[in-house]
Amino acid sequence: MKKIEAIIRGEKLNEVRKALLEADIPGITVYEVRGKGNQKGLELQFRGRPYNVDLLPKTKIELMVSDKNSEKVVELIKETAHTGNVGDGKIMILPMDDLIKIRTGESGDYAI
Amino acid sequence: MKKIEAIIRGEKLNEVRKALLEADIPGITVYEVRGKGNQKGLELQFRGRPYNVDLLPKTKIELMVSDKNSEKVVELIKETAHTGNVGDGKIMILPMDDLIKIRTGESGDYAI
Amino acid sequence: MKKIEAIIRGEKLNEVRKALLEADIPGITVYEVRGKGNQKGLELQFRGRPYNVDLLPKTKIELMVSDKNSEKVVELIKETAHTGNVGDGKIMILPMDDLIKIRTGESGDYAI
Amino acid sequence: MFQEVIMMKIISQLILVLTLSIMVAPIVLAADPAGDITLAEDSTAAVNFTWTLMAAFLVFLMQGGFAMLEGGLVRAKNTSNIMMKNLADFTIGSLGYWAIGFPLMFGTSVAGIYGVGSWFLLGEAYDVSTYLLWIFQMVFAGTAATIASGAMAERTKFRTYYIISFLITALIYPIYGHWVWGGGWLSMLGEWYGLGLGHVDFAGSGVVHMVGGGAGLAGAMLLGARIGKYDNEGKPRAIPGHSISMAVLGVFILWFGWFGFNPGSTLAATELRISIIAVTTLLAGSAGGFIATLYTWKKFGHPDVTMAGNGVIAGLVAITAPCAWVEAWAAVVIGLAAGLIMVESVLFFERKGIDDPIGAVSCHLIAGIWGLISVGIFADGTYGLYTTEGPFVTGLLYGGGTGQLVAQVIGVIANFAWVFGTTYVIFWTLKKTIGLRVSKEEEEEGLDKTEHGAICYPDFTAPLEESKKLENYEPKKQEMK
Amino acid sequence: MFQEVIMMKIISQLILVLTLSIMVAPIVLAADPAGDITLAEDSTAAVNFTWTLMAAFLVFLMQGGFAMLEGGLVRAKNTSNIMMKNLADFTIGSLGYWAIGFPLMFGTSVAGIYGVGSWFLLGEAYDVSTYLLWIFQMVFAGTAATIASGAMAERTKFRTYYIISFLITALIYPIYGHWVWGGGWLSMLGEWYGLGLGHVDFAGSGVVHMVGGGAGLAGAMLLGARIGKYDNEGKPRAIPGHSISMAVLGVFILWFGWFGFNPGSTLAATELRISIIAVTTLLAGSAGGFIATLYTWKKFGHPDVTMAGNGVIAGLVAITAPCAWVEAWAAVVIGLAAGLIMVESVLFFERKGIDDPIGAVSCHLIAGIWGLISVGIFADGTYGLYTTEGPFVTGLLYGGGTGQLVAQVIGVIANFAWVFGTTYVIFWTLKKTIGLRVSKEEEEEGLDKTEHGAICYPDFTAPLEESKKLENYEPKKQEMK
Amino acid sequence: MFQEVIMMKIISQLILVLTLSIMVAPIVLAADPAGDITLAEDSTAAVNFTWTLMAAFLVFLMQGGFAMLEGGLVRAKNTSNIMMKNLADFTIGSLGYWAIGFPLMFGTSVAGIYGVGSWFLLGEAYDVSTYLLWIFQMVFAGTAATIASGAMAERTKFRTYYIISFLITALIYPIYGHWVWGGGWLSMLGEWYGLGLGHVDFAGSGVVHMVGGGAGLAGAMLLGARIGKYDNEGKPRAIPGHSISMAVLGVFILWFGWFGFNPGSTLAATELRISIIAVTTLLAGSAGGFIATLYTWKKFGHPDVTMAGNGVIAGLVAITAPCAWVEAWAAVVIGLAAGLIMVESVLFFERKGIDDPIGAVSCHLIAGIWGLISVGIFADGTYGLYTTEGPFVTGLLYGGGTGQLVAQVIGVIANFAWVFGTTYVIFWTLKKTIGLRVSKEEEEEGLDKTEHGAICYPDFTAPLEESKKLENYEPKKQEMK
Ligand SMILES: Nc1ncnc2c1ncn2[C@@H]1O[C@H](COP(=O)(O)OP(=O)(O)O)[C@@H](O)[C@H]1O
Ligand SMILES: Nc1ncnc2c1ncn2[C@@H]1O[C@H](COP(=O)(O)OP(=O)(O)O)[C@@H](O)[C@H]1O
Ligand SMILES: Nc1ncnc2c1ncn2[C@@H]1O[C@H](COP(=O)(O)OP(=O)(O)O)[C@@H](O)[C@H]1O
Repeated sequence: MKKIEAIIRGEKLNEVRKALLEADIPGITVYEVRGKGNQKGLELQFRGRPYNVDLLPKTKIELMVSDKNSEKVVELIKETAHTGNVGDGKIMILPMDDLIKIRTGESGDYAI
Repeated sequence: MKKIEAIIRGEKLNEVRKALLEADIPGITVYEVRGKGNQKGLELQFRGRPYNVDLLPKTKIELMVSDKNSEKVVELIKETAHTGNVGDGKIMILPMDDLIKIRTGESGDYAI
Repeated sequence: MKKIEAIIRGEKLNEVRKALLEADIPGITVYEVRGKGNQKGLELQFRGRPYNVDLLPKTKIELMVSDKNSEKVVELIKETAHTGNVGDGKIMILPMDDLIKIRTGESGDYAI
Repeated sequence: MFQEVIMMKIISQLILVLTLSIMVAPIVLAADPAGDITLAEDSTAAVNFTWTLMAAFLVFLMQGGFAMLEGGLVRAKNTSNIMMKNLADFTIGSLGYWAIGFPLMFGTSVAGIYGVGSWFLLGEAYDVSTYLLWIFQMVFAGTAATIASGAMAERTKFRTYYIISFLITALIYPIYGHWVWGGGWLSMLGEWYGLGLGHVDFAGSGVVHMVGGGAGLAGAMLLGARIGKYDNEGKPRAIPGHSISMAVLGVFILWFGWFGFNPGSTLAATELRISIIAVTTLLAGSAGGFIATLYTWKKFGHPDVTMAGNGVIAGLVAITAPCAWVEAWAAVVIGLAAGLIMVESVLFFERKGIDDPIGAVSCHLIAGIWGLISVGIFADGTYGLYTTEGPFVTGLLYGGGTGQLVAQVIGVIANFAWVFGTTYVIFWTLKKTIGLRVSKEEEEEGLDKTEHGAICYPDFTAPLEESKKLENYEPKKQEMK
Repeated sequence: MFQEVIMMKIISQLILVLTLSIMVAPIVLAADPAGDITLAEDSTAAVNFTWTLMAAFLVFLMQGGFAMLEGGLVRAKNTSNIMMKNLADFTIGSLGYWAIGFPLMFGTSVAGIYGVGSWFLLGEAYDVSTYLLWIFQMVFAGTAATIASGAMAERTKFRTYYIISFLITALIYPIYGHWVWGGGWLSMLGEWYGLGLGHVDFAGSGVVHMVGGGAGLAGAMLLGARIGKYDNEGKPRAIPGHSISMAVLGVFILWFGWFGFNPGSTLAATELRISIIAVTTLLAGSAGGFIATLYTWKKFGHPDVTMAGNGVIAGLVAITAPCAWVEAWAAVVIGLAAGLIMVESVLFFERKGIDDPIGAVSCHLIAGIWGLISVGIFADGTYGLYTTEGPFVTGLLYGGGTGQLVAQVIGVIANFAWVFGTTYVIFWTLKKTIGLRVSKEEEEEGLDKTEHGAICYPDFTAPLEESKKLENYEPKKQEMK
Repeated sequence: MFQEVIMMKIISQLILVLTLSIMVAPIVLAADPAGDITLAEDSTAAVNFTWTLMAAFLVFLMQGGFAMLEGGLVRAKNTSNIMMKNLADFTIGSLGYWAIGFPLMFGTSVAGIYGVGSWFLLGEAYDVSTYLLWIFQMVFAGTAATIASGAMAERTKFRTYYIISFLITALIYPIYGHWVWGGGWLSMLGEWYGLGLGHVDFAGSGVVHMVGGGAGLAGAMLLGARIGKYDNEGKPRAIPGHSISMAVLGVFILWFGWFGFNPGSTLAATELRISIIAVTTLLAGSAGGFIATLYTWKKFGHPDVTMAGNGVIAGLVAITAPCAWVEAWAAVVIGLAAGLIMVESVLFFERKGIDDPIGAVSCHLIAGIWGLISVGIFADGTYGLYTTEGPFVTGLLYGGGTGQLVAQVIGVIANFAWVFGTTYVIFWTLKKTIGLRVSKEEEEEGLDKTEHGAICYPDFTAPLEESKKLENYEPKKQEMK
C-alpha cells in the first residue's frame, strides 16, 4: 500500500477527481492548505497600504492506494493537474505500514 | 515510533479523545478535511437549484506514538470511532524516521 | 528525500520561514490545525457560562527536502520555533518513496 | 410530508376562497378612504398621521433587529433557519392580522372578551384612520410572534413554527390585546372595581412582550433543551452564538425601533408627552445595559457583550408599560432593576433546564412583568390614558395607593394564564400531531440543511464546530458566584 | 489603463471647470432659500416638509439595503466589489442628478420629451421647495442605478459599471421620469387621447424599478453568464451566495425604506391617504413573501429563504405603482401574483441563459410591469393624481373601462423600449471600447482582488469555494417540476 | 483587578446614593410635564416635536453605524471588544449626560465657561421641551465618545476606555458644547468682539466631531501603534480589517443618521431650511466619497472601498458645521475638499507613527476643522442662527469679510486646546495609574478573549490571521506617489 499526497491547484481538483473516478479510484481526502514554492505571492492592499500574501491557497489531496494502483494514480494526477505554469505542485509517494477500515475492521488492501 | 493518522467522523472526535486520554495518550493534532469514499454526498439547494457537495466534512487526527503504544492506539480508535455505517473512515499506520520535541530538543520516543 | 513535518506556534511561522528562506529552502506547505499535548486549553465564556477549547490553534508546516538538506532544515526549525514554553510542538522526519513535480514531471530530488 | 401537504392545501385554499369572495364584490363601502373629510374635521390629522406612520415604520424595522439579534446568538448551522422564521412569521402573521386579528382586537367588544368587526379590512374599514391604526397595531403584533421564535431557536420544525406564529398573531395576541387596548375586561378593572384606571400598559410590556415571552416559555418547555446544552450531570454548558457583531447590530436596530414603539403609542404628536416617553425609553435601555455590563463583569469576571445587549433589551421591555407615566430618574431605576433581574433570570431558567438560546423569556416575559408592576409603583400622576387630561395614572410612591398596583398584578396573572395556557395546549397538540421538534440527526446537522436545504455561509466551512466547543468540556473549577 | 486615465481626466476636468465657473459667480438668484415666504404662504408646509424629508431619508437607507441584499447573494470573493458599486453608483449618481438629471426630469418640458432648467441647482433653484423635491427625487434616481448592479454582479468591470451608473442616473432615468412625472408625453395620454388619466405610476414601479431592471437585463445579456453558471449541456447550476443572513437583513432594510418610497410619494402628509399607502405597501410585501415561501416549498421541497426575500421585494415593486389607488385586499392579490410571477421569472431567465445573480430583472422589471398593469385593473376610483380631488384613477374592475389599462400598457412598452434600447446601445458601445466584462482569470480570482486589490474577509479564508460547490455537480435526478 | 474592583465599587455606590436620594424625594416640581400648556402656547409644537424626535432617533442609530464601521475595520479577534465599547460608551455616557452633562452644557452660564442647572433632569427640568432638548443633545454627546473608540481600537484596556468615555460625555463634551451652543464665550465672540456672529457650528463639526477626533488623537498618541503596524524600519504596514461589507453597512447607516444630525439641528420643522440642509448633507457626503474613489484609484491603482467610505464620512463631517448656511454647489466643493484632505491625512498620520485603525482622527478631527473654517468662506448670507431672521451668517466669498472666518479659526483653536489638552492629561493619568493599554500577549491573543473571554465568531476559526498577512511582508517596490 502507498499513501499518495499531492499539492495541486484548487481549480484542478475536479478534473483530477473526475479522472480518478473514471479509473475507479473513488476514495480521497482533501485539505485546504497554503503553500509557497516558486510561484510568487499575491499582492493586496488595505487603505492604500500594500501587503503581500505569499502563502497561496492550495489544495492538497491524499489517497490511500494499493501498490498496484499507485503508479496509475500518480500518472493520472500528473496529467490532469498539469497546466505547465509555475504553481502546479507536487506529488509524494509515501510508504504506509498498514491501513484499517474503521467500519469493518478490514486491513491492508481490503481497507481501501 | 509510528505516526498514526485516522480519518473519522467529526462527531466521534470527543469519544476517541476521551478513550485516548484514559489510556494516557494525550497528544493529538486535528485537521478539518473533506473526504469522499463510499459515503454519498450532501444535496443542497440555492434558489431552487440543487447542488451537490460530495466532499463531506471529516476530521482527521494524527498521533505520534511509540512502537509499543501503536497497536493500542489503533485499537482504541477502531473501537471508539466505529458506528458501523458507511463513512466511518480509515486508520493509517505510517513509519517515522525520527521525532523531535522543539521545546526540549529531545528526540525519538522521548519526544512524544 | 525526506518529508519533514513540524507542528509549531502560529506566531513562529514567519521566523521559521525567514530562516528557511535564508538557507535557500523556499518550498513549504502550511496547514491550520488544532492540537493538544501538554499545553493547557483556552478558557472562554458565553453569556457567563465558561467553556473550554482544549484543542489549541497550531500551525503545521510540511517540507519536502533532499536527504542532505534534511538535517539542516530540522535544525533550523528547532532553533527558530523554540520558545522554551510548553506548546512549542514537534518535528517529524518521515521517509518518502518518491516525489514528482507536476509542472515538469521531474522526480526525486529534482522535483523539490 | 403528509401533514405538510395538507396544511399547505388548507392555507392555499383559504387564500383562494377569500380572494375569490372578495373579488366578486369590489364594492366600496368605505368611510373616508381619501382622508379629505378626516382632515377637514381635524387640522392636526396631518402631523398625527406623520408621527404615527413614522413610528410604525421604526417598529417594523425591529423585525430586522430581531433577525440580527437571534441570528447572532444561534450557531452558524441554524442561521438561515432563524432568518426564514423572522421573514415567515411576519409575512404570514400580517396576513393573519389583516384577516381576523385586527377585528378580534379592536372590533366591537363581545362581553369584554374579544371583538368583532370588518374582517380583511373590508367595507367600513376602508378609512384612513382605521388603516392608520391597523398598520401601527400590525407591526406590534408582528413583534410578539418573533419573540417566541428566539426562545424556540435551533430545534423547532419550521412547519410547526409557521403554524404557531400564525396562531399567535391572528388569535392569541389580538384577544389578549382586546382585554387591554380594545376596551376589554382588563381595561375596565378601574371602572368596574375601582382599581386605579384599570390595568394599563402604555406600549405593551404585557400586550406585546409578555405575550411573546410567554409563548416562548411554553415552546421552550415543550421542546426541551438543545442537544449538548446540558452535560451528563445536568449542568448547563455554553453553546456560543455564531456572531456577536450581528447580535449587537440587532440590539441597536431594536433600540432604534423602540423609539417608534413607545413614543409612537400616543398615536398623536399633539401629545407632546412624546418627548418624555422618548427620554424614559432611552434611559431605561441605557440603565439596563449599564447594569448588565457591571454585574456580569463582577459575576463572570468579564463584561459580557451579549448580556449587556440583553440588558438593554430588558430595560426597554420594562419601560414599555410605564414609559409615559414616569420621570427620567424612575426610568433609570426601572431599567437598572430590569437589567439585574434579566441576568439572574437567564441563569435561573438555564439552571432549571429550560433552554432559551437568546434569553427571550428573561428579556421579554420577566422584564415585561416587572414593567407592568412598576407602573403601579412609579407612575407619577402627571399624565392620563393617552391624554393630558385626567384621570391620571398614579402609583404607590405618588400617593396613588395600591389600586393601580393591584390592577397591574391582575393583568400580569391574566396575561400569563391566557398566553401560557393557550400556547401550551396548542404546542402540545402540535407536538402530538405533526411534531414540534426536529429529529436528533436533523438537529445535529443543523436546521439550515435539513429544513431549507441551504446553508447560510457556503463559502466558509464550519465543520468542527461541535467538537471544537462543546465536548472536552471540563466544568470550571471556580464556579460562578 | 489607458481609457481609465482618460475617463478620470475627463471627469475631473469636468468637475474642475464646473466648480470654477460656479465659483466666479456666487450670485444668489434664489427664490426662497430661507423658507420664510413659503411657510407664510402655506401653514401646512412644516408638516409636509417633515413628512417628505423623513420619507426621503428612509429611501436613502435603501442603498444600504441593496448593498446587503446583493452582497449576501454573491460569493465572498466579489463582496467588496459589490459594496464598492453600491457606494460608487450613489456618490457619482447623485452628482450627476445634481448636475443635469434633475432639470432634465423636472425642467420646462421640451415637446414632452425632456426638461430644461437650472443645472447644478443654481440660481432660481435655490429654494426650499425645489431642494425638497430634489432630494426626494434624487434618492429615487439612486435606487434605479443600484438595481442594475445586481443583475450585472460578479463579472462587470468596475470602470465600465461606474460610467454606466452615471449615465443611468444622469440621463436615462431622468428622461423617462420626465415622460411620467415631469409632465411628459406619457402623462398626457389621458388629456390627449382620453386614455384614463394618462399613464400613471404612483411611486415608480415603472419609473424606478422597470428602469433599473431593464438596464440590468441589457447588461446581463451583453455580459453573458458567469463562469460555471451553466454546465456543459447548458443546464443552470447553483452558485450559492455567501451570506443568507446578510441578504435577509437587506430585505428588511429595503422594506423599511419602501415605507418612505411609497407613502412618501404624496410629498404631503396632508394627503391622509398615506396611511392607506403604508398598509398596501406592507400587505403586498407580505403577500409576495408568503406565496414565495409556500410556492418554493412545494416546488423545491423546501421553503427557500432567499426566494422568500425576493418574494417580498417583488410584492413591494408591484405595489409601488398602484399603492395609492387600491384597497388592502387588492394589495394582497397584487402581492401574491407578484410573488408567483417572480419565482417563475427567475427560473425562466435562468433557463434562457440570462444570468442574473440576485434576481434583479425578475424582481424589478417583471414585477414592475405587473405593478403598472395592475393599476389599470384594481384602481378603485377613490383617489386622484396625488390629490383627494378628482378625476380619480379607476381600473377595469371598478367600471373604469379599458382606458387606464391601455395607458398603463403603453407606458410599459415605452419604458422597456427606451430603457432597454438605450442601455443596450450604451453597454454595447462600452463593450466594444473599454470592455464590459473582466477577464476569465479575473473572474475566477474574484473581483475583490483584481478590481480593488482587497478581499472582503481577510481573516477568513475561502480558498476552495469553487471546487467545493460547483464542480462534481451531478444533475439531480428528480428535476424540478 | 484591584483598581477594577474599586472603580466598580465607586460607580455602583454613586448610583446607589443618587438613586436613594432621588427616591426619598419624589416631588414633582415640573414645568410642563404633560405638554398641554406648551401646545396651547405654540400650535406648531406638535410638528416641531415630531421633527426633532425623529431626527434624534436617526442620530441614535448612528451608534449602530459606528459599531459596524469600526467593527469592520478591525481584526476578527477584536470585534466583540469594539462592539462592547460601542454599547458601553452609549449606556454609561447617557447616564453621565443625564446626571451632570446636560446642565453643564445648557444650564445657566457661569462666566461663559460652564452651565449649572437641574442635575438628573429633576425638578424644573421635568418638562416636555427640556426633555426634547435633552434627547437630541444626548444622542449627539453619545456620538463624540464613540468616535474616540475608533482611533483607540485593538489595544485599549476596556476598563480604562469605560472611564474615558464617561468623562468625555459627562464633562469634556458638555463644557465645550456650552461654549458654542450653551451661550458660552465662543458664541459671544460676535457680540463681544464683532467677529461675525461669533463662532458658529450648525450641527457640530466642532462640538461633536472635533471633540471625538481630538480625544481619539490624544488616545492614539498615548497608546502607541498596534503591534505589527510598523516594520523594523518604521514603515507602516497594512493591518486589514476583517469585514469590508460590515464597514460599508456602517457607512450607509451613518449617512442615514446624518440626515437626523444636520437637518434635525434646527430643532424645528417650521424652519423650512431643513430641505436645504438635507441636500447639502447628501451632496457633501457624495462628493467626499466620489473624490476618495477617484483619488485612491489614481494613487493606489485601485478604487479603495474603505477609503471611499471614509470619504463619505469626511464629506459629512465637513458639511456638519456649514450645512445650513451654504448652497448645493458649495456643499459639493466642501465635500470634495474634505475627501481629499482625509485621504492625505490618513496617510500622513500613518507615516507619523500615529496608528488610528479606522481613520477617526482624519475623518472627524481634520475634516471637522475644515468644516468649521468653510463656514467662514462659503456662508452665503441667506440664513441666520437657527432662524430665518437676520443677522445672517456670511462668509468671505459673499462679502462677509474675515470676521466670521476669524471666529471660526478661534473656535478651532479653542476646541483643540481644550479637548486635546484635557484628554491628554486624563489619559496620561490613567496610563500611569490603571494603565491604558493591554499587555503584548493580550494584544496578540486579541481583546475578545482577554477582555471579554468571548470570541466574536466561534464557528469560524481565524488562527493564522497574523502570519497570513503581516509577516513576510516585502515593501512594495513601486511606492505610493
Ligand atoms: N519543497 C517543498 N516542500 C513543501 N511544499 C512544497 C515544496 N515545494 C513546493 N511546495 C508546494 O507546492 C506548491 C506549488 O509549488 P511551486 O514551486 O509554486 O510550483 P511548481 O511546483 O510548479 O514549481 C507550493 O505552493 C507549495 O504548497
Ligand atoms: N482511498 C482513500 N484515500 C483517501 N481517503 C479515503 C479513501 N477512502 C476513504 N477515504 C476517507 O475516509 C472517509 C470515509 O470513507 P467512506 O468510504 O465514505 O466510508 P467507509 O470507510 O466507512 O467505507 C472519506 O470521507 C475519505 O475522507
Ligand atoms: N503525541 C502527539 N501526537 C500528535 N501531535 C502532538 C503530539 N504531542 C504534541 N502534539 C502536537 O504538538 C503541539 C504542541 O505540543 P505540547 O505538548 O502542547 O507542547 P510541547 O511539545 O512543548 O510539550 C500540540 O498542540 C499538538 O498539536
